[in-house]
Amino acid sequence: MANLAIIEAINLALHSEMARDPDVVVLGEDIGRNGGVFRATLGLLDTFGPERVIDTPLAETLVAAMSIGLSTQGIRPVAEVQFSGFLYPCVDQVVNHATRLRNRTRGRMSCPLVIRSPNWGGIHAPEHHSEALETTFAHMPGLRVVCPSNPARAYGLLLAAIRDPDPVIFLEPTRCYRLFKAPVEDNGAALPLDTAFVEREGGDITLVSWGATMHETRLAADALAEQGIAAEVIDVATLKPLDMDTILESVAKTGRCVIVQEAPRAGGWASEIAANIAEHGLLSLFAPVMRASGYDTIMPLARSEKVYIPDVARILREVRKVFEIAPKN
Amino acid sequence: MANLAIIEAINLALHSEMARDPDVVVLGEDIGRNGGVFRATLGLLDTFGPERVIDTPLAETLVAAMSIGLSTQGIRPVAEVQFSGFLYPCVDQVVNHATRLRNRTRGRMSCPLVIRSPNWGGIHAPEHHSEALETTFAHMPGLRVVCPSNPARAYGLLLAAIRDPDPVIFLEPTRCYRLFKAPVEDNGAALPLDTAFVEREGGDITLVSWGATMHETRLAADALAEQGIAAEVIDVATLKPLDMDTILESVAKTGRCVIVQEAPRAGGWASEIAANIAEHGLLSLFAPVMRASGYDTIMPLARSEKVYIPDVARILREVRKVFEIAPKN
Amino acid sequence: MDPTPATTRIAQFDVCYTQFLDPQGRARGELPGFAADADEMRDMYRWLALTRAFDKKAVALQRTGRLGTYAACLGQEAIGVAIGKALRPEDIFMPAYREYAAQFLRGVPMQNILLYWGGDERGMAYPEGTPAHHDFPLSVPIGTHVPQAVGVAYAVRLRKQPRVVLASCGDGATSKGDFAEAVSSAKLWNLPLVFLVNNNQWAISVPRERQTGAQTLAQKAFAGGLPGEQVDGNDMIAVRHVLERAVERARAGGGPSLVEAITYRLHDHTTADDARRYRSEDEVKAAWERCPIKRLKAWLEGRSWWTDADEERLQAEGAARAEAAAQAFLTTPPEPPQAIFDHLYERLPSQFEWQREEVKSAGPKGDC
Amino acid sequence: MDPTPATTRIAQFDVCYTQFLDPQGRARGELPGFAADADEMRDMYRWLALTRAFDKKAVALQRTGRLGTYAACLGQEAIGVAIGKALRPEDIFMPAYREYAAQFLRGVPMQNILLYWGGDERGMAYPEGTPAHHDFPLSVPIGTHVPQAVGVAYAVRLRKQPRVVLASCGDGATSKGDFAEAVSSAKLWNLPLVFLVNNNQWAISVPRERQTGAQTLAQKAFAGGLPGEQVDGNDMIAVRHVLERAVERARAGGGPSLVEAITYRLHDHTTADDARRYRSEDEVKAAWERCPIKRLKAWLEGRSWWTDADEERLQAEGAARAEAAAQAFLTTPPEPPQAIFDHLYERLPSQFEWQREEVKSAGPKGDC
Ligand SMILES: Cc1ncc(C[n+]2csc(CCOP(=O)(O)OP(=O)(O)O)c2C)c(N)n1
Ligand SMILES: Cc1ncc(C[n+]2csc(CCOP(=O)(O)OP(=O)(O)O)c2C)c(N)n1
Ligand SMILES: [Mg+2]
Ligand SMILES: [Mg+2]
Repeated sequence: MANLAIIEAINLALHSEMARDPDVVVLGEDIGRNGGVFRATLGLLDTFGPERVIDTPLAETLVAAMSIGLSTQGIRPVAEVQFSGFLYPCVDQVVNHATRLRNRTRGRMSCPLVIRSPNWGGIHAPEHHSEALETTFAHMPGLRVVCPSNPARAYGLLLAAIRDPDPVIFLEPTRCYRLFKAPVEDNGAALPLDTAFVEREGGDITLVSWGATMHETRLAADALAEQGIAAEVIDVATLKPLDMDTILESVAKTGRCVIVQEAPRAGGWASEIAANIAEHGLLSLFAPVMRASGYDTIMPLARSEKVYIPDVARILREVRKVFEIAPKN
Repeated sequence: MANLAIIEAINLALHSEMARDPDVVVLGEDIGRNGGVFRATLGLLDTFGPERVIDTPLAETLVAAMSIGLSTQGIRPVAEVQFSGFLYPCVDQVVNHATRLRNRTRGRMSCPLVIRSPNWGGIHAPEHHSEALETTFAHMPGLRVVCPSNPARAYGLLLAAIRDPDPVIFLEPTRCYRLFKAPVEDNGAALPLDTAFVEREGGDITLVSWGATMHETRLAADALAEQGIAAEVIDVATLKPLDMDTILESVAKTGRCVIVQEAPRAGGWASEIAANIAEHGLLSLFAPVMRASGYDTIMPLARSEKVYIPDVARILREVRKVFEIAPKN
Repeated sequence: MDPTPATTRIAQFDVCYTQFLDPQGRARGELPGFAADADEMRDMYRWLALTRAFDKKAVALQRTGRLGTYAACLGQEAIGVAIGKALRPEDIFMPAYREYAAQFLRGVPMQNILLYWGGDERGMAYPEGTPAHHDFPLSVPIGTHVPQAVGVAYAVRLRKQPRVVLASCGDGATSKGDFAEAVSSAKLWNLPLVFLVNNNQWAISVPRERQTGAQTLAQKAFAGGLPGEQVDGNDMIAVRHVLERAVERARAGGGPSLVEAITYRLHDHTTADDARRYRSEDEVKAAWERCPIKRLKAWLEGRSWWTDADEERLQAEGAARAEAAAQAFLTTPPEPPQAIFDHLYERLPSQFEWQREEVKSAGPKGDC
Repeated sequence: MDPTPATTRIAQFDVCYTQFLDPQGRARGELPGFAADADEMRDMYRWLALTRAFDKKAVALQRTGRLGTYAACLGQEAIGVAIGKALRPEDIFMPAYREYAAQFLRGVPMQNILLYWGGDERGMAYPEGTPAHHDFPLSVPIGTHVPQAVGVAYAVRLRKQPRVVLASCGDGATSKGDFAEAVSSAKLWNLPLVFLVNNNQWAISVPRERQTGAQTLAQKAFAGGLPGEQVDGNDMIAVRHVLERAVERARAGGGPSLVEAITYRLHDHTTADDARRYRSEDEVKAAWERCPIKRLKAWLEGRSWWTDADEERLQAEGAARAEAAAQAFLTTPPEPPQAIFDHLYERLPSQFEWQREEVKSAGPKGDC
């Protein structure tokens, strides 16, 4: 069992699944000789050759559309879009075709494709390289949206995404790519694509997040533990379909909830979770559901990106509000 | 004061504003000689000529991009996209440019543009002609998203959208275009772009909606009135920025809330509203906030569209759930 | 460009136009081989006529409130027949929405097309055992299916299959970036792919010359280094010949190409449109003179390969088939309401089960 | 295509290539008028050298952790200078991100470019009173600004202004649908618009020949019926001449056109890239032989218009200016944190006030 960073776990999953299933191909800009700008596809070209490792022209609509075309023929395309800010030209193809080909042909055709992309900010990257796209996709019917937050989940969820018979958007936490290493077993075992992970148990408050902000959420839970507050930490992991059962179970226990997301607040996925708690968990709540969120403004350039991204202090501020209304007894 | 249908009010607003402001131009597919497929731009070509009434090629990315280019030069473009399902190719231009040009140039440039499009289903139109795009746009920072639901608001909000110094997405209720007529004064007066409208006052429950489903919401309120339940009906009208004050004020009074939307449930704007109520109005709630919503499935073709679209029965079902938990006393 | 001694020509591109039959059905020179086969030529004529009979029926159903919006193919039938004839069963056809004739030839039952425009997704569940079963459904978002063809053809090439992919689209579609991205890239992998532009001169109310500054649509091929040519799409012999040549070149490893077939939309854009708002009756009248059916009939008659009795039989067959399709469509019971969830995913995630249940218990709401 | 008697050629398109100076700086024939003006030619050389000095400084700042990711223009300076010289102050320039020389000529202070790549939006607030003040900022989402140029040029035409719009983009950008939609439509309104393709042979790791099947990028013009031509983008005289001609044709009502300038990206794609992973040292070495600066210098020296003393002075000026820009950049205090709300809308809607307040009271968090 190797100790791997998230980016290495993704690379391992790609190697492993391409070796296992000859129908898997990868495609995207600079993913061949260059191994992807983050090296997620490193070594694939040498191992699997240019027919299965396709350097595409600079055209994201084409990348999405090719993936659709390939997937209809029983190929399992795994497309990389270099940064999620460049996923927008894929949106039309994804929502008007990939998500609905099965439905509109009444099962005759389908699109088992994966589009991977680094998502969220925090690496001092240039403009448009730090966007948060998860909600835009998670609102689309017929899609699965997956956001891994640690190496083992990156590996297991990516395998699951590739094997899934329907289209999957796979958004990876750019700033955590090499942040830490953790054991990953290359056992070819997929993780479930509809299950949230309770990372840490605790009875005082439920902290919910996904993707990159899981890191800040874990740190916040550490800080709370020092204050004697036991936070239950949930990694949503798969935004769509959303595993509300796990979240509601936790809120039933804690009565308090803060949701952490990096995307702009208005219409973010935190709102979806909060709305579901408001509907199904209202009676177990001791206090309002708070959102520690990105702001409703443009993701700033590098110099101010930390102003935008929810940090531990911002999470703790929302937690404090909750305990002010509903103190721990 | 003429009695106008919504589509006529939109046409009137365009005539009126183009006459008032020589910098206003309209553009889009089939909006010239043909007057738009719904006739929103009828007569504009004859009155204002082909330089200000621009039939574009069949290219929605271009339509959005041209609007951006025009707007940077002090022109006030009002683009029409034929059906909102064809807005997806505009998304990249809107989010990566229109919404942020002001910010990224620190105020040196800006994009005072409007993109209009018929939205939502219910007219037995072909595939991809019945989509609900409001949430996709409302999640984007820097944008205004406006959804009129009656002729006077269509007129006044469109004037406001055109005059607004920032980009506006204006989504019109296709199935209500000619559903009813109401008085519209052609007085050139804009309505505020950040204010929800309390259409009907009532103390028992707050019904919140926007756009096409305002129609079903009004009918539901009528039905409730017959049962002796006084519903307060709020037309959100401008989704972004969202006027939560008006909604929270109402919920503070009624303690009950059902939000009606046609878009898919998961991640729809109803969730944003519910999340805000869960945060700021929790203590005034007698019952969970319910959402009478479109389903998390592909908008069906014409034969089954009524299965998808929330109807009065579905709204009343959610209202019933609320009163079951918190009976009227 | 003022040529200077410092300026050299480095590349040159031609657009050619092919027509075998003039509008009166007279051969302008030697004809391709298949034209010597009387049965084959009659079969093509038969499909033209059956398609027109279907088209007429569909419009009639719409006009009487029994069909949704319908996009007629009146006057454009030869392009569909040419596609149907040029492709082999194993090839993959990716239509826009006016190539019904090709779909019929590939096994799509006429009632499927009616079901589709009648608002029933089952219209696109083309039957197993027909070539159409692996073809794509109609594509309404203009041009968006064209870049998908690059992926489909890539898969074919990856698997070393002797198949060709043909994607058709309208003149309006060539303005879309989707179309351009496909054309620009297809030659990179020498794909077995033919782009067919069905240039019917109109994109709803926008005439061809207001669609792009390009003098021809064929020359859009050059943006990807492909050969591009024009053909008279109302000349059944020419359009079949040129398409067949493009398809067989692709199959033989000669790479992708683009064919612009010149035709004319004799009908309104769809039944929801009124073309009199934006084009002259004279233009339409003149276009009727170039009708592909009339033209092939005149040629067949000139060779004494077609009689009035043949025509009568064919008209009767067309009417009967269209009527049978209409009946099959009209008597198809609607799907149960919960069917709107049954093909969303391969298996509906449990999270959405309650929605399916709610719809099921609310019962039928469909109409149409 | 096998021509038959039924096939006629209906259109033909040429791509020409222009070069005045060979890589050794020798004139290949008669030169354009401006080349007789020694001061002008020295000024162009000066801007080439200043830009290179800036570029070097920017890379050095990044390498020492004082600048974010930077996209160098090493070896491509002549294209930027040509744009700067070809445009008039009132014209509108819409850059990609490697045309710094043009921006400098149009009044963008060097420190603005550093501020931008240093992660500060104020870098794109080009100063009032300069031509750059009405130019567009750098555009990172590849090719997306190109169709915007159609709208900008439309506005110019609507207002009957004698202005030209020039949009530049890279070879990779020509694969984007955005680019194609712009090219396809520009001639419809006979816009005063020049598309400049800065073909530096690479789009990160993807070489030009893997970008599209098109033999040249100039021929992408034909998809919109525009003239398209190639020019040696490392030949200062040629690229200025060809661009100037295209710009003045557009100004005179001659319509839009496309110029493909052939150059080479001597640097890594950006400072975050390592080009040795995907291209050979030999290729880069050979490209250095075609360097535009060396070439113009040789030509100037051949005419005795440039001395070693001139060169020394210029190098000193370049180093001093770059250093001054670096200092100005490094000493620019960060914006207050709440500035992230101050240009979101013209007036921040009250709904977002609390977010601005929260940020303000949390205090500075910036770094970089
Ligand atoms: C992306 C997109 N934009 C707009 C429309 C609305 N629309 C339907 S058909 C059509 C014109 C299509 O013209 P063309 O490609 O020439 O095909 P034709 O209908 O003439 O066969 C338009 C604008 C659409 N279906 N898809
Ligand atoms: C739409 C989009 N996709 C991907 C990227 C990532 N990216 C940045 S530069 C680049 C290559 C650009 O190549 P080219 O257009 O030739 O310009 P050059 O960098 O060579 O000047 C890519 C793929 C991007 N910025 N925008
Ligand atoms: Mg057409
Ligand atoms: Mg390049």
